[in-house]
Amino acid sequence: MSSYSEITHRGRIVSITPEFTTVEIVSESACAACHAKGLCSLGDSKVKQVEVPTRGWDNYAVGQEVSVVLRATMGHKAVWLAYGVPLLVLVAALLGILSAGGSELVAGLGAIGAVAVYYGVIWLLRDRLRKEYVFNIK
Amino acid sequence: MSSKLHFITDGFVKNNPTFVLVLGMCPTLATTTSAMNGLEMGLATMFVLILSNIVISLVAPMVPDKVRIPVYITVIATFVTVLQLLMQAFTPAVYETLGLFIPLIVVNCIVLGRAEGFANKHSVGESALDGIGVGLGFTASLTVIGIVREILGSGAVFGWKFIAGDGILAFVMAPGAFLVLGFLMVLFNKYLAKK
Amino acid sequence: MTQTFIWTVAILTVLGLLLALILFWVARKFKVEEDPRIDEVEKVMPGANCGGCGFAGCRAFADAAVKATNLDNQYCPVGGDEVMQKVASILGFTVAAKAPQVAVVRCNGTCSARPRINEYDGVQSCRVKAALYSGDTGCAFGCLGCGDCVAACQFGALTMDPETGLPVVDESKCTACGACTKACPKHIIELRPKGPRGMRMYVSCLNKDKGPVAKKACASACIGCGLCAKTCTHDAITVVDNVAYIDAAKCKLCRECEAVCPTGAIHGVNFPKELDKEAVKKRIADRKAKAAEAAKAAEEKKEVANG
Amino acid sequence: MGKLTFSMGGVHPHDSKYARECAIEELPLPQTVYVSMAQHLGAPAKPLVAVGDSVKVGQVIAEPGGFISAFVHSPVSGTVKAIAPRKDLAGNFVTHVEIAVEGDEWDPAIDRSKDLVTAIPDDKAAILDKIKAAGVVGLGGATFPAHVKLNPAPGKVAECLILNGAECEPFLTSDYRIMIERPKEIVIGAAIMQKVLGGCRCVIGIEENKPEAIAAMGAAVRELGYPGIEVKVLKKRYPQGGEKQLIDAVMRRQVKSGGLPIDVGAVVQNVATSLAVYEAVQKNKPLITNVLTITGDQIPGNLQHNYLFRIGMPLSWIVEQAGGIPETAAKLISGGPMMGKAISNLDAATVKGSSSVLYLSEGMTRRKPATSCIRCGKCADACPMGLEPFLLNRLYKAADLEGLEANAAQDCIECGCCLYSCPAYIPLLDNIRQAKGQVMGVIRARAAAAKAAAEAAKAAATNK
Amino acid sequence: MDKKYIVSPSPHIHADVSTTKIMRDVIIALCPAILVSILAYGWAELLVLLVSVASCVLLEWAVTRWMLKRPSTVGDLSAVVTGLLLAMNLPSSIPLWIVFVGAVVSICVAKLPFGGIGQNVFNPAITGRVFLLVSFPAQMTDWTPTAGFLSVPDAVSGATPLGVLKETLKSGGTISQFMETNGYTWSSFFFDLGASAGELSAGALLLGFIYLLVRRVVKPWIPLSILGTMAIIAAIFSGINPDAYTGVAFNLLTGGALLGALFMATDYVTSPMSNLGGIIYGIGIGVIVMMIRYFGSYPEGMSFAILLMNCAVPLLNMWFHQKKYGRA
Amino acid sequence: MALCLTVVCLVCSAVVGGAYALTKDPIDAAAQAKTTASIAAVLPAFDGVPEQGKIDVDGTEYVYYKAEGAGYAVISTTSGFGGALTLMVGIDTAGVVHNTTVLSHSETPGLGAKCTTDTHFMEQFRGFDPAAKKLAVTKDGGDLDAITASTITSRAYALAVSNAVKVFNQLAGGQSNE
Amino acid sequence: MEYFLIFVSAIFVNNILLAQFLGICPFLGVSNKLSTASGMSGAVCFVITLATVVTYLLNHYLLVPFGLEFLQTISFILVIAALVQMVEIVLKKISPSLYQALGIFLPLITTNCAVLGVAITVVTKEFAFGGAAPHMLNLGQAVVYAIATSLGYGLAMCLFAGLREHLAGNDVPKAFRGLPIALITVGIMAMAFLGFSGIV
Ligand SMILES: Cc1cc2nc3c(=O)[nH]c(=O)nc-3n(C[C@H](O)[C@H](O)[C@H](O)COP(=O)(O)O)c2cc1C
Ligand SMILES: Cc1cc2nc3c(=O)[nH]c(=O)nc-3n(C[C@H](O)[C@H](O)[C@H](O)COP(=O)(O)O)c2cc1C
Ligand SMILES: Cc1cc2nc3c(=O)[nH]c(=O)nc-3n(C[C@H](O)[C@H](O)[C@H](O)COP(=O)(O)O)c2cc1C
Ligand SMILES: Cc1cc2nc3c(=O)[nH]c(=O)nc-3n(C[C@H](O)[C@H](O)[C@H](O)CO)c2cc1C
Ligand code: SF4
Ligand code: SF4
Ligand code: SF4
Ligand code: SF4
Ligand code: FES
Repeated sequence: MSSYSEITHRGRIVSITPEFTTVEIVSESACAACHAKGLCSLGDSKVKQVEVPTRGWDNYAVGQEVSVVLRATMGHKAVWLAYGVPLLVLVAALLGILSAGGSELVAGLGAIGAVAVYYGVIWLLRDRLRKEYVFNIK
Repeated sequence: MSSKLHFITDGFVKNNPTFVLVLGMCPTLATTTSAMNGLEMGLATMFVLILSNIVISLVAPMVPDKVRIPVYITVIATFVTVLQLLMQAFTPAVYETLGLFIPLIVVNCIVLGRAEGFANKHSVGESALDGIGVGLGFTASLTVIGIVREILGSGAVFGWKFIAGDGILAFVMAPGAFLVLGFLMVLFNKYLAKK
Repeated sequence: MTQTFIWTVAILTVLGLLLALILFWVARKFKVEEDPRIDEVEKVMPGANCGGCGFAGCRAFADAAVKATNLDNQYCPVGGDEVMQKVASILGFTVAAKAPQVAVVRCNGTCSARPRINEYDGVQSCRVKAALYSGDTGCAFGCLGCGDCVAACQFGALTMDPETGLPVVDESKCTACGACTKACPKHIIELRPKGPRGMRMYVSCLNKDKGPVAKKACASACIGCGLCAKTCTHDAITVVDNVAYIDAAKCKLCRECEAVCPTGAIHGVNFPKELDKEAVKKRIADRKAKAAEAAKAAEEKKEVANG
Repeated sequence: MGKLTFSMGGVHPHDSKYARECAIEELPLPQTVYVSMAQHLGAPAKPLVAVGDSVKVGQVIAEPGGFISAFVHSPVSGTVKAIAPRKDLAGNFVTHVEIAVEGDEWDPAIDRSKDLVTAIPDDKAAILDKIKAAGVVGLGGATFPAHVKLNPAPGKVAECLILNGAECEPFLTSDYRIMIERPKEIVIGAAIMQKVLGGCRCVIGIEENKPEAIAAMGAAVRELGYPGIEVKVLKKRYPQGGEKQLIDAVMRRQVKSGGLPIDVGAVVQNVATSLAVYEAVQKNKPLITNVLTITGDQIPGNLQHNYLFRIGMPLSWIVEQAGGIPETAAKLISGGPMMGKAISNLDAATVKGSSSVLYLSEGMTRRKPATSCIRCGKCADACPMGLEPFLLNRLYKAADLEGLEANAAQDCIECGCCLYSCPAYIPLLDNIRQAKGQVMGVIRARAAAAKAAAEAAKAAATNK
Repeated sequence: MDKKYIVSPSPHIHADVSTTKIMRDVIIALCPAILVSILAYGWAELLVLLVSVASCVLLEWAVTRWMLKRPSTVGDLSAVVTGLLLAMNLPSSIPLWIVFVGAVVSICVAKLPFGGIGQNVFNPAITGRVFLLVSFPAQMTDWTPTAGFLSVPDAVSGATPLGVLKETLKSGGTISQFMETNGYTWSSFFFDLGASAGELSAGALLLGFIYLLVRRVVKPWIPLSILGTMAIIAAIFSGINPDAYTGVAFNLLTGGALLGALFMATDYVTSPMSNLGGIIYGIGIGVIVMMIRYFGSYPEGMSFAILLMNCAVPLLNMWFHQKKYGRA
Repeated sequence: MALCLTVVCLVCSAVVGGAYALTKDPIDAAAQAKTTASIAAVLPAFDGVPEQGKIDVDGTEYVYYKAEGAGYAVISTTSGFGGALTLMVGIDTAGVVHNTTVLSHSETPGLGAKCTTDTHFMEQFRGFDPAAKKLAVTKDGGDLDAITASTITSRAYALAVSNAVKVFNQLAGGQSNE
Repeated sequence: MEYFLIFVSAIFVNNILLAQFLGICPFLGVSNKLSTASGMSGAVCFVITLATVVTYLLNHYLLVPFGLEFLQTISFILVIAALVQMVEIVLKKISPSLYQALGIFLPLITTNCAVLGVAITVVTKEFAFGGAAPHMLNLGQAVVYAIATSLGYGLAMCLFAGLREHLAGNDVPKAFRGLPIALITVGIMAMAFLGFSGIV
C-alpha cells in the first residue's frame, strides 16, 4: 500500500549463487490492472529475471516466493535513462537538423539514428548501470 | 440453437464490455454526445467485431501460436480499413462525426480481446454469435450513455427535441461523459448487487 | 487504379511481413507460457483472496500449487476439502481430507454473568482497549466486546450479540480463515474441528485466575475445579493454569463434562437433543458406583486371593 | 529575559491548579501496603524477601531485574505477608510484596532529621552508587532509573542538566508544592547531579503560572550559591515539561528521532527526582515516599490535598483519608488529564511515580462521538513533535507500516495534544499509540536482525 | 466501586472545539457580505441564497439517510456553508431551478460520492458553480442586477466588469476606453460594481475573513499567496502594456478574487495540510487565475483555478509535510 | 510460419486494396458532392462545374471556387470561441453576399454552435451588401445581431465573411485589371 | 511562438485524456499508484514521440507518394506494435540491469489508443493556433505536438494518481467504490480543465 519509497514485486527464486540470487518476476502490461485481463492477453505478460546480491544471512531456497524491492527513486532514474534522455536526444536531434536546414526525411532518420547512438552509449556503460541498480529481497 | 443464445445474452449483462469489463473506454466516452452517435459507433465496432471473430475462428487452427498476435492485428486492421472506406463512401457524415475513433477500433481491447479470448477457441458459428452478443452489448451501452447525455445535455432523444432551449451543456462536453458513465456504473452495480 | 492496387498489395505485404516478423521474434523472446493449469486452479478457488492459506491471494496459491510437487503444505481453509480435492484432481495429486474447522469463541462472560465495573469510553477497538487495561469487568481474560474480530472477518461470519456483548460465529459462513484469531488481542477465538455433524465440545473460558477470583469476576467462568477432567473417561481434558481445555481429537462427545461443570463454562453445540443434565449425572454416578463396586470387588478378590 | 518555550505545536488548556494552596500533609499509615515490583521503566525488580520476613522502613526488599531496573525498599516496617500477583490500576497482574504494617521502625542508616546537608560529596562513583542503591527513579512520569540517566555512555558529555519544574499538566500541584516547601533540598539535589555529570551548567525551568515557585527556587539558588545553577521562566504551554520540548526551549536544540537527550548534551530530571537524589545522597533515605495531589474539577475545596505518601499505600485508602470520592466524579485518573492513566481498579497500590488522583466530572471528560476528519490541520498544528496525526491515523487504518514509519509515528510522545484539539473528536492518539507500538516493533526487529547479521558476519570472518 | 467510572485512554479532557462550531464561524464570517448583497440585490438575492442553502441541506440529509443509509451529517452545518458559498457565486437574476441543479452537483456529485464531509477532493461549492458556468453560460454570465433594498449608484448591467472588459479588449478597445465608456473610477471597485453577491463588497468580505483569522479558524497563508501572486503578475503585465492588461487593484478587487481567495481556497478539506503546501497551492491558483483572465475565454478564472489546484492537493500533501521535531 | 504470415498479409492487402478500388469512386463522389452542395447552397443557381483556385490576401491563402456567372464561393477561416471556424461564403457577381454555410467549427454546443442552426442569425447574411451595411455585430457598431450570449462566435463569423468579401474584392479587382 | 502555442494547447486546452478521450484504459488501470503512474508517463512520452516521428515519415515518404493514405490505419498499427516491442528488446540487449529496473518498476507499455491516436491525428488533422489559418503540422511541429500531448497525458495521470491514492483511504459509499468514483473524479477534473479553453 505504501507509496512512499519502494516498489515491490512478487517473484520466485530461480537460482542462488554465492554472489547473486536470481529472482524471476512476471511483469505485466499496462492492462494488468484491468479486471478483464483474462479476456485480453496481448501477449505482454513477460517473465523477467532480476539479480539480487546474495546476502550471507538470508536463507532463501530456490523456488521460494519472495518480494523484490527497488527504491522508487531508482525506478524513476531507470525510466529517465531508458526513456527520458532518449526523448530529449530525439527531439534535440530532430529540431537541430531541421533548423540547420535539413529535410524532414533526413531530420527524422537522423533523430532515430541519434537515439540508436544514445542506446549504444548506454550499452558501453552497461557495467556501471549494473552496479547501480541494486535490488533487495524482502 | 437456443442453447447458444447465451453467447449473445452474456454480452449484455455478464460480460458487458462497458460496465463490467470496462474496455474500449475511449470511444465510449468520446462518441456518446448523442444517442445516434453512440449507436453508430457501437454498430461500427460490432461490424469489425463480428467479421474479425469469424475470420479469426476460421484461421486460428492454421496460425502457428507464435505469430498469433501479428496475424490477429493484421486481420482486425484490415476490417477497420474496409469499414473506414465503406463509411467514407456511403455515410460520409457519420464518418466525419465519429472521426478518429473509427480507425481506433483497431486498438479497442474488446476486439482483440474477443479474438484472443474467444474466437480462437470456438467454432465459426459461436464466434459470430459472440461477436454479435458483445457487439450488441457494446452498442447498447453506448446508446444508453448517448441517450442519457442527449436528454440531459440537449433535451432530446435521437435528435427529437422534447424541451425547447438548451439542456445542461456540461453533459455534451467532456466532463459529462465521465460523470454519466460513472453514475450509470453505480446504477449497474446496484442492479447487479440486487440480482 | 490497378497500379494503386499493386502498390497496396506490395507495400502492405512487405510491411506486414516485416513487422509481423519483428512481433513474432519479440513474442518468442518474451512470451511467458504461463501454465494454463494456473488459470484452471484459480477458477476452482473461492476467490476471496483472504490470505488464509498463507499466500498473497488465490492466484498466488494456484501458482504455488501448480509448481509444487505435492499439496501437503498447502491448504485453502475457505474452500476446504472440496476445493482441495478439485485442485488435486486438476494437478493429479492426492490430498488427505482435513477435518473442516470452524471458529469458536472461548468466552461466555455475558453481560449478565460478568458485571461491568467500569465504562469504557475510548475508540471502539479491542486492541486499544487491551492496551489500556484489563477490560471493563473483573475478568482480565475475557472478551472486550469491541468487535475487532467482527471487523476482521471478511465473510460476515461474525456478529456482536448486543444481548451478551460477545461475538457469535455463523457456522454456515465461517470459512476458518483464521483472520479473527489473529485480530483478537485476548486470543479468545480458536479454530477447532467442526466435529461430526457439527457437534463439538469446548471450554468457553480462558480465565486463569484462581477459582474464587474467577468466580467473583464472572458467574460462568471456568474455575479450574477439575471436575470435568476427573469425569472424562477419554482423557480429553486437561486443566492448566486454572483453566480446562478439551482436546478435540480425543473428545468423544459424551457430554459428561458439560453436565458436571458447575459454572456452565463447557459448551456443547449442534447436538440434536438438549442436554439432560440429571440423566447424564446419574449415568456418571452409576458408572462411578459400578466402578467403585468393581474396584471393591477386585479389592475383595485380591484380599480373598491373598487371604 | 524572555520566557522560554519550544518551537512547534502545543496547546493551552486551562491550568486548573485548584490544589495549589494546599500544603503537603503527611498521611497516616494503613494496615497493609502492597509494594509493586514494576514501579519503574525497564525490567521488574526481583523480590529478596520471603513471606514471613520482618522488614524495617527503608530496607531493601527487591533488587534490579536487569540493567535498566531499580532497587525497591520497604516503605513501612512489619511482616511480609505475601509475594503474589495483584492487580495494578489497569487491572493487570503484577507481582506485589504485601507487608502488614507493624509500628514505624526505620532503618537506622537513614538520617531522619530536618537538617540541610549542603556539602556535596566528592566521589562521583559513590554518589551514583547511593542513587542506585536508593532506588531513585525519575518522578516526572516515566520512572526511568535515575542512575542510568546520570551515567552517560562513554563519549557522551552532559552540557546542561535541566531540572523540570514545568508541571505543565493542568490540575497537578505536587511539584509546585515541593518547590515552595523544599526548594533548598531540590537545589542541593541539582548540585549533586551537576557534580555527577562533571560540573555542567544547570537550568531549573518553571512555567510562568507558578510565580511563587519561581521566587522560592530563585531564592534557594542564590542562598546556596552553587555555581552554574539558574532558574528560567517558561511560557505556560502544554507540553512544556516534555523532555524534548524542554530541551528545545532551554537549549534551542532538538533531539534526533530515536536519539537520547544526552546526544545533544542534555540530562533532564524532574524536581521531585532531584529531591529524591538529595535524600538518597545526603540523608541515605531511599525512595519510599513521594508527593501526590488529590484534586479535580467541580469538587469541594476540602477534598483538595497534597499528600506525602508512602509508596505501596492503596489508592482506595488514600482516597478514603482524603474524604472519599466526590459525587460529581465520573472518571478517576492517576496523573494529569492529558497523559494520566484512567484508574479502573482503585484498590491498586501507589507506586514511586504516582503523582495524583484526579476526579473529572462527566461533562469534562466524556468523549463526544467521532465524526469525519475535516482536514483542518489543527492536530498537526498542536503536535509538539511536528507530526501529522490525521495522516498517522489514516495510515494506521490502512495498516501501512512503512508509511507510518516514514511519517515518524514512532516519534509521538503521546502528549495527547492532537486528540485534545481535534474538532471532529477523532480518537487520534488511541490509534497512533497502537501505530507507534507496531512501528517500534518493526524497528526493534530490524535492529535485532541487523545485529544478528553483523554478528554472523563477524563469526564468519573469524572462522576464516 | 459501586458506581461505574469511565475509563479511557488519555487525554481525558478536550478543547472546546467542534466541526459545527467551525462551520458556524464561517457562516458568521460570511454574514457581512451576505447582508451587503441582499441590500444591493433585494428579494431575488435572498431567494437565491435560501434556495441554495435549503437544497444543499435537504439533499445532504435525504441522500445520506435514504440512499447511503448513513447517519445524517447536516448537523455539522457544512452543507449550509456550501449552500451559501454556491449562492454567493451566482447572479441574483439566475432562475431558481438552476440554483437547485448547482446544489445537486455540489452535494450529490462533488461531496457525498466521495464519502461526505471531509473526504471530498474537490470543493463542492466550486464544483457546483463551475458545472453551472459550463452548462448555462448564458444565464451564468448575465449579471443584470435585480432591484435591491438600497439603490446601488452606478451598477452596470449585463456582464461583470471582467466580462465587459474582455469584450472591449477582444473588439480591439483599450482599458482606458473601457473605463471611460462604462463610467468607472477606481474607487467604485470597492463597493458598487454589478457583480455577484459575493463579489460585491471587498470590505465586507475582508471583515469576515478577519473574524476567521481572529477565531483562528483559518491561517492567512493561502489567501496571501493567491493575492500576492495575482498582484505580482498583474503588476508585471500591466507595467508592460497597461492598455492590454488590467492592473493590480482591478484584478484583486473584481470578480471572485476575494471571495475565492478568502473563503473558498481556504476550505480545509480541499486545500493542502501543510503551510508550505498551502503557499504553493496559492501561487498555483494565482498563476492560473491570471492566465485565464488574460488569455482565456472565460471572463473569470478563480473557480477554475481553485478546482484545478484541488486536483494537485493530494500531490502537495504527499510532497510537503510539516516540519518535524528533530528531523532536518 | 513465414508462409502463413505472407499469406495473411497477401490476403489482407488484397482485401484492403479491393475495398479501396470499390469505394474510390463513391468516396470521390461524396467529397465532390459535398463541395458542390456547399457551393450550390451559397451561390445563386449556375451551370457547369465551379473551378477551384487559390489566392493570397493579406498574407493568408484562401481557397475559392469560381462559378461562372454566379460569383465566387470563398472558404474563409477565423478563430471562434473554441477554435477554428471555417465558412464557405458565396458572393455574387455584384459583390453582395449571397449566402454562407459553416464547413467546420468547434464552438460550444448550445451557444456558438448555434451559428449552424440559428436561422435568424444565418438569414442576416443572405443578401448582405457589404457596401451598404457594416459587417460587424451591433455591439461593435455593426449591423448584425449576435447569437444570444455568443458574441465571440458571431464576431468570428462576421469577420470570416468580411475576409471573404476582401478576397472577393481582390479577385474581382484582379479580374477587372485583366 | 507557434511551438509554444502548440505546447500549451496540447497540454492544457486539448488535454489528450480529459478533452480528447485517448488512452483512457491505461489511465484508469495504472493510476492507482503515483510512482508507477509517473514512470509510466515518462515511458509513454518517449513511445508516443518516437511513434509519431516514424509514422510521420512513413506517411509522408511512403504512403503519400503512392497515394495510399487509406493504408494509414493498418500500417501505423503494425509499425507501432513492432516499435514498442523493439524498444524493449533493444533495452534488454544493451543494458539488462537497466531493463530489470524498468521491468520491476513499470508495467509494459502496449499499443493503445493514445499512441495510435496521436500518430493519426498528426498526419490527418489541420490545426489552427492563435487565429492563424488551419494547416497541417510539419515534422518539427508534429514532434512538439506529440511531446506536449504526452506531457499532458503525464500531467493528468499524475494528478489523477495522487487523487486516487488519496481516495483509497476514503470511506466511499459501496456502490461508488472503484471505477465509478474514479470516473466522477476524472469528470470533475475534465471540468476544471475546461477553464483553460480559449487560452490559445
Ligand atoms: C535504553 C535507554 C537508555 C537511556 N539512556 C539515557 C542516557 O544515557 N541519558 C539520559 O539522559 N537518558 C537516557 N534515557 C532516558 C530517556 O531518554 C528518557 O529520559 C526517559 O525515557 C524518560 O523520559 P520521559 O519522562 O520524557 O518519557 C535512556 C532510555 C532508554 C530507554
Ligand atoms: C507530554 C509530556 C509532558 C510532560 N510533562 C512533564 C512535566 O510537566 N513535568 C515533569 O517533570 N515531567 C514531565 N514529563 C516527563 C519529562 O519528559 C521527562 O521524562 C522528565 O522530566 C524526566 O525527568 P525524570 O526522569 O526525573 O522524571 C512530560 C513528558 C511528556 C511526554
Ligand atoms: C462554457 C462556455 C462556453 C461558451 N461558449 C461560447 C461560444 O461557443 N461562443 C461564444 O460566442 N461565446 C461563448 N461563451 C460565452 C462567452 O464567454 C461570453 O460570455 C459571451 O460570448 C459574451 O456574451 P454576450 O454574447 O452576451 O455578449 C461561452 C461561455 C461559457 C461559460
Ligand atoms: C474555512 C472554510 C472554508 C470553506 N469553504 C468552502 C467552500 O469553498 N466550498 C464549500 O463547498 N464548502 C466550504 N466549506 C465547508 C466545508 O469544509 C466543505 O463543504 C467540505 O468540503 C465538505 O466536505 C468551508 C469550510 C471552512 C471551515
Ligand atoms: S469467523 Fe474467523 S475464521 Fe471464520 S471466516 Fe470469519 S474471520 Fe475467518
Ligand atoms: S473476541 Fe476478541 S476481538 Fe472479538 S470482541 Fe472479544 S476481545 Fe474483541
Ligand atoms: S500525541 Fe503524538 S501525534 Fe498527538 S500531538 Fe502528541 S506527539 Fe503529536
Ligand atoms: S484535528 Fe481532527 S479533523 Fe482536524 S485534521 Fe486533525 S484529525 Fe482531522
Ligand atoms: S479504448 Fe482507448 S485506451 Fe482503451
